[in-house]
Amino acid sequence: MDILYFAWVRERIGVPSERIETDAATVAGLVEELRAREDRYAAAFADLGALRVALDQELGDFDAPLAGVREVAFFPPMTGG
Amino acid sequence: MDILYFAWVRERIGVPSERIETDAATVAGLVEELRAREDRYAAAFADLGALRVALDQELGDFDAPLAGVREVAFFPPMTGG
Amino acid sequence: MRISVQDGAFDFAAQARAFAADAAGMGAIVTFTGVVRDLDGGGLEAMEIEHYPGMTEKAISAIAQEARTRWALGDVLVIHRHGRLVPGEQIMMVATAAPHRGDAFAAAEFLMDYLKSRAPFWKREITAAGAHWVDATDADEAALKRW
Amino acid sequence: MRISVQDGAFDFAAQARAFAADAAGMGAIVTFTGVVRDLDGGGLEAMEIEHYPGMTEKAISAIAQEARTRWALGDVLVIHRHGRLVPGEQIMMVATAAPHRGDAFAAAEFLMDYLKSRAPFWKREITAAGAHWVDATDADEAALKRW
Repeated sequence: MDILYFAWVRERIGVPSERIETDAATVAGLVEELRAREDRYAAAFADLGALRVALDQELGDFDAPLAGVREVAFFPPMTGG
Repeated sequence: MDILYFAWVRERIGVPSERIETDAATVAGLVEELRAREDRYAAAFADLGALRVALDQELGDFDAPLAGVREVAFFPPMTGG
Repeated sequence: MRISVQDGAFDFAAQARAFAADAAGMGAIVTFTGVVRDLDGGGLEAMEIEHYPGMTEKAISAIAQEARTRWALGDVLVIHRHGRLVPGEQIMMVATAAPHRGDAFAAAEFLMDYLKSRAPFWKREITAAGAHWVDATDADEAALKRW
Repeated sequence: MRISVQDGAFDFAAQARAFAADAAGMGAIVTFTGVVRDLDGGGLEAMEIEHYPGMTEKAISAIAQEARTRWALGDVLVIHRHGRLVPGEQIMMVATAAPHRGDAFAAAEFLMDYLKSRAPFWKREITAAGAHWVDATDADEAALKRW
């Protein structure tokens, strides 16, 4: 699964994307796995209320299932326009 | 006093403007005088609800006083934009 | 603030370009352009726009000044044509510049709503069947209530 | 409908001209242009805009399609830049064409509100003191509630 990070999430984790193997059933499960990896992940995912997630380039929720998903992106609330 | 007519008011009365002498105290009094003149005025002023009035180029009411006013204009509701 | 009441055509894009170039420090620019539209069933040969010279400029200035007191605006532009126009021709435009988008949008809509019902213009539709004064609509009058 | 996500500058007036020229039969054309504005206290050297290639175009297309289902629109244009911009540069524009002005205005405001909070762009302000990610505001999120 490809994991993408944008804005300050990318900066905290230190890479724009990475490919990982996961058995997590939901986004929240994936976040738990990532948090357990290293401090930089724990720091990036410290406050899920400050984060948004997209599954295969569609906005989703943290309780969304990961079955069949190829790309998950984490980022702060968007500031376009 | 200069009286101006626009749009279908002008068409019904047949002139775009005219100068008249009047002792009318209010716009409504002036309208009464005009109505009494000829049928074309009576036709133009048949329904005051369908008319608007401007006094010296400012929108006003039919009960507005005419003291000091130099120019009165009658026209239907505006359709700009 | 610039207001022009004119019988000649204007170049909407050139006006918008000049307006934006002058709007230093503004974060938001909104333009509205009104175009003569054919009747729903077709057959519009021309739209004739009568106006009240002298009062027209005053009324538009008053509307624009009112907009400037209600919203934080950098600049306002209003151009309105009169005379004979054919379908596809641009009748009028407004442009607003503001630090923030909400003000620019609100002021542009306010200007449009007031120009529709409070600036002394009268439209007449010319078709093969004759000429017809456009009636003011209840919707246009009601639009003023929100401000 | 045209959507462009690009790093290069665009010519707002030329885009507006072409959009209006293609909007046959429409009575109302609204444009919005967003410009990089200096900080209130000054000192903004640049605004850097990061985006999510692939998702950005999809998200904007979905927003524009939604606008087309809600209002009677003739056409929609959205241009949004990413990369490094300096104060005074145009970040983005939307244009809407509709038979009637209410639809053109509402759709343009809807597009702006959604682009602000639902298209994957992130702004970073660069000053002499360093770089700072722009926070999303409660006001921008609240603006979505009205639609």
